[in-house]
Amino acid sequence: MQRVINDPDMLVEDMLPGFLEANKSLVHASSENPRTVVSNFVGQGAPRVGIVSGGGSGHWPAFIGYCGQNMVDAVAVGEIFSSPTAKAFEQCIREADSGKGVAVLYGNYAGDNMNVKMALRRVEKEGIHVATVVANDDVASAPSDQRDRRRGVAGEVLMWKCGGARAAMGGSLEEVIACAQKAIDNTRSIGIGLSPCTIPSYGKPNFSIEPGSMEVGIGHHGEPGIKVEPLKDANGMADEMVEAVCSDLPFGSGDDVVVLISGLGATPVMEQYILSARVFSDLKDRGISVYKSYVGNWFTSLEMGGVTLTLMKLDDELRECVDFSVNTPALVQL
Amino acid sequence: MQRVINDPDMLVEDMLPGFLEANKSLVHASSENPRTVVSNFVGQGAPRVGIVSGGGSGHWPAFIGYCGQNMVDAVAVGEIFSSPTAKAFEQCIREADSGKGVAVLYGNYAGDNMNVKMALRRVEKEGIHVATVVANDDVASAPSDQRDRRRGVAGEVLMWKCGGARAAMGGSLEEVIACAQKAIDNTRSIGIGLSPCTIPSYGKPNFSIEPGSMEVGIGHHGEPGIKVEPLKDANGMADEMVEAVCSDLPFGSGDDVVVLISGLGATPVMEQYILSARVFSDLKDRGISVYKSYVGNWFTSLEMGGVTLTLMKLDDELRECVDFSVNTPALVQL
Amino acid sequence: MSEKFSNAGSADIVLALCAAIHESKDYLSEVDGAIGDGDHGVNMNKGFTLASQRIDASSSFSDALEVLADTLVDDIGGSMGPIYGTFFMSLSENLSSSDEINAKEFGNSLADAAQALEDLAGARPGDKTLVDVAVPASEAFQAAEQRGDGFSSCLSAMAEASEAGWKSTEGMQARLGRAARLGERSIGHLDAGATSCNVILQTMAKEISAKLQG
Amino acid sequence: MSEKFSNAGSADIVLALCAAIHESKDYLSEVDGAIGDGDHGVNMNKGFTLASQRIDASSSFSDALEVLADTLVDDIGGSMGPIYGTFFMSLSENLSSSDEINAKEFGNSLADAAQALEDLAGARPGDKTLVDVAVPASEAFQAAEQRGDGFSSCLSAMAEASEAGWKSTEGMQARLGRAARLGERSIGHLDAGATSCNVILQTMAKEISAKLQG
Ligand SMILES: Nc1ncnc2c1ncn2[C@@H]1O[C@H](COP(=O)(O)OP(=O)(O)O)[C@@H](O)[C@H]1O
Ligand SMILES: Nc1ncnc2c1ncn2[C@@H]1O[C@H](COP(=O)(O)OP(=O)(O)O)[C@@H](O)[C@H]1O
Ligand SMILES: [Mg+2]
Ligand SMILES: [Mg+2]
Ligand SMILES: [Mg+2]
Ligand SMILES: [Mg+2]
Repeated sequence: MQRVINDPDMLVEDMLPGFLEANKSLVHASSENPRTVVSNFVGQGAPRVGIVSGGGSGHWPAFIGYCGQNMVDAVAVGEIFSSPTAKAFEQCIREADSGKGVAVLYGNYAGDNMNVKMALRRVEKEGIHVATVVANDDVASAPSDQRDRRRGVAGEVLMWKCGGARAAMGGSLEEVIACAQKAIDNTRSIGIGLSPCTIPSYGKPNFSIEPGSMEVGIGHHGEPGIKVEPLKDANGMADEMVEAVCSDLPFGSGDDVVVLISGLGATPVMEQYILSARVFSDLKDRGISVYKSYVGNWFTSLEMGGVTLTLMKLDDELRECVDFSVNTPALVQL
Repeated sequence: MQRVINDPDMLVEDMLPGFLEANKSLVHASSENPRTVVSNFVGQGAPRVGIVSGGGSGHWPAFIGYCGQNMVDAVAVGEIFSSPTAKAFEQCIREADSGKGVAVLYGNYAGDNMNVKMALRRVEKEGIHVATVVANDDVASAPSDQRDRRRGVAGEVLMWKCGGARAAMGGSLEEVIACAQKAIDNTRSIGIGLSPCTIPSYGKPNFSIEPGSMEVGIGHHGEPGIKVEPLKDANGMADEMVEAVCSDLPFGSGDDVVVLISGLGATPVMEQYILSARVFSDLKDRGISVYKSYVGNWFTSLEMGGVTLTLMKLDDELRECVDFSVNTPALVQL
Repeated sequence: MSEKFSNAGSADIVLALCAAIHESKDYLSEVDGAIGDGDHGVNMNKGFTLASQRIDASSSFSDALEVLADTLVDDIGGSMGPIYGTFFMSLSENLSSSDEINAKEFGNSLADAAQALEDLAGARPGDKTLVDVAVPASEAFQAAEQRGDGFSSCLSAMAEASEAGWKSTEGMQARLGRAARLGERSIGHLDAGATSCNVILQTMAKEISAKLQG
Repeated sequence: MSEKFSNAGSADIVLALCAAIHESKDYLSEVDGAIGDGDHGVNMNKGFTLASQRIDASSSFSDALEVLADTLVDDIGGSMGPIYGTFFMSLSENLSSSDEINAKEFGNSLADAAQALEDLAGARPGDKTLVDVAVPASEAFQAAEQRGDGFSSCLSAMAEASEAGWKSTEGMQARLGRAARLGERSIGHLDAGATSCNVILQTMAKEISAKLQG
């Protein structure tokens, strides 16, 4: 892969100044830690619960692209596919706190779990109220009776959307946490991988997918999926993904859902719309109505080929949160 | 390349239903022509000048992604990399017309020129007032004394943004056309290609770029550029692109510009931010201030690797247009 | 050997054009791939196949040409939709009032069609486009007709000039279309549109000759 | 042969760990590449190289360990930052009050550090992680010490157990970390974290032995 980079070991250092300058009306870096990106809207208006997230880089627009008004207030930025430091998370929590406490909403990965845990230990000594929600929406990463082992994937976007909205509506820390937890509990995702990605500093693909095959259930760092199958057409992929997601939590007839379809990096958005067309018709066949949908590159894995499907079942609170306006580098919603 | 498609000859047919369903709050297909996508905002509020565009598919989010409130009112949808039919343009013009005339703002390609010409001939018989602006922002496609031969590339996005805003402000057809023309006259772009793309129905890349080299000035269907050079790092690419664009129209010290950086499809947004960082510092060195910037996949070429740089020089009118709110599938601005 | 053929019932000529394009699909894309974007075969085949499904096999030559022209303009787009659409529309309009078509009528119609094509596309001979086939072919037909050759020889002259025009594009530097951007690098490759135009004119010559033969 | 070494001035042991990780960078990434994401060498090298630049070569063993631990936690992140950071921080805290470090103190500190690591990571022996090196190595050291072996033999016992623990990961099925997702497919490959942990403990054994000899 031919890239637009300078030093392969300095991607994050080289990328952040461009990101910050291009989005300076929305975000800035903490003066205490260059790996802490903070929303310019923090501290504006009435105090509210702060929303913090963070994770490895290479997943654009996750995580920094969702930092802004009514979504995530501060983001800890890690190396490519590697958890941010405890120090970055700590600083995020400090920056996001306006006295009403901070909700750390992140994905279930060993590194993130440990770094958040260390950060919490330190900031709690400073008297900041913190609680966490750990996203685990990837149905392929563990059986349904071991949900605590499941990874967080693109469903995190909906968790942030709902948690951020609930905070903006003036919810208490308990209410925000309950809402974000409900959002992720009502959310299931699955990915299909079509081609690998390469961490530039490593220089070769860290897994391979044979041309003519696809990996169902792939994780967004290339974690192996549940099965490798002969490549299907878009309709076949859609059918398989809808079945995997719907059979995990009984999304059923009469339900209202949000659909989030994301490319993993290399798959053009046009192809994602081809997939979407069948997903929508499959859901209709199941009597499930699509309240809102997001199709595009919402959570990627460098230049990995493939797609993910995420469904979130709505109730009145989540519907209100999904509809809430946001203004971030990656997602603007009126 | 492993793809998410059904029939390689039916990409556009298969993609449109997904696009329309996912964005049904913003757009719909004309009941007269499935290849005419129409903004739901047409006909709301006071009559205004209609904005029409169109072009080949494969450039997501161009062209349909910019159809919506205060930007493009109707889009003619072509096959992959192939101009829409005259009939689709005709229907766009009819749909976009609310009695104040229609501005057709499109890119300088033989097919588009001919199909728009044929469409105009027919709708003018129906008494609709139509005028056109032909984008030609690609500095690499012809020398500066032959601007009428230059292609339109990512600068078209800014032309639509400004034309759409001027129409929304209540401008007459003459004013809208003048504003869109000024926007594109003040805009220059250049692309660098790193890897080819494949039209699925053809099945093999229609050009090649040797690994280790890059093609400066490539067009967004892979039209060859002005030179093939050894691959540079991101800083080297930025320097070369800024020089090419700035030396074509004297963007100079004291100017305010909009920067639009787009990936061509396969280049991750993270890498585009690495490029951006240097573009911003190069412009600063030239005394040029960046009033606003857009970095992301704004005008792609299937899964081509590479990036484009577009600068638009601002005056008061264009600044107001750039700041105007829009709500489209691809670009939402408050 | 007849010197004219009946317009009525000659839709089969147009259906033969459609079939010829269908058979050349891959070759046309391959030629386009060398210096264009590799879709010429796909574009042409889509239009001509759709038209072949719409053409009533028992209809007239000029009516079938009109269906082909409408299909190209209304349903194909690209550059080829308007260009070939205009070409066939012009042919159709010129011939629609004739019951029997003779060499003179055919030659005049062909010249008009080539002119309409040149006007719309803004292409001139030497630009390395299908004009480098259409224009010399139509001129050769008229020249033969004016020196008194029979319809069939006129068609042979047309076919020969078409072939020569097609081959001549190999040495040209493209001045229009996507290939123009290649500059000198476009030399040494045939032009795709010229290739399809030659396929069309060769087939037309063969089919009409067969009708004249009876 | 001494039975203790001076804490003061022994930062060179920690600098040697940094150098050893630097030299193993590519190998560590290669091992991680087989069943992980291929970045273990890069991650480790970044942290240890940064620490080596911050460590005052004339400082004490425990102070140098603290600098290393802080660097890993504060500047590296990933899983390795908190895991190795906690490990070295625990070692440093236990040893910081000692002027001279003997086998008993070292063994106790090592056991505490291995325990802290287990607690944070939630990993147990058999999960195919660096715990499969750290825990048996620390146990072997303490066992040797308890049966009255000299410091140097304790270190040899530790190094041997470290090597054996490392090799044992090849036959294990990963239950934690990225490789866990591979299930049975993870068997037959060494674990990356175990590999770096073995590099660290081998170097530590060698460097301390040299001090005891000197
Ligand atoms: N302006 C023009 N006038 C006449 N013919 C043209 C022009 N531009 C392109 N062509 C013809 O079109 C051919 C390519 O057609 P095709 O591949 O179907 O369309 P596209 O170039 O849009 O992919 C060229 O080989 C050339 O003969
Ligand atoms: N939960 C865990 N507890 C202990 N060690 C772990 C855990 N998860 C992963 N590891 C160790 O981390 C190593 C991989 O480290 P590294 O490649 O640097 O991080 P990452 O997995 O984030 O890319 C594994 O080989 C394993 O030894
Ligand atoms: Mg990693
Ligand atoms: Mg084309
Ligand atoms: Mg072509
Ligand atoms: Mg790793």
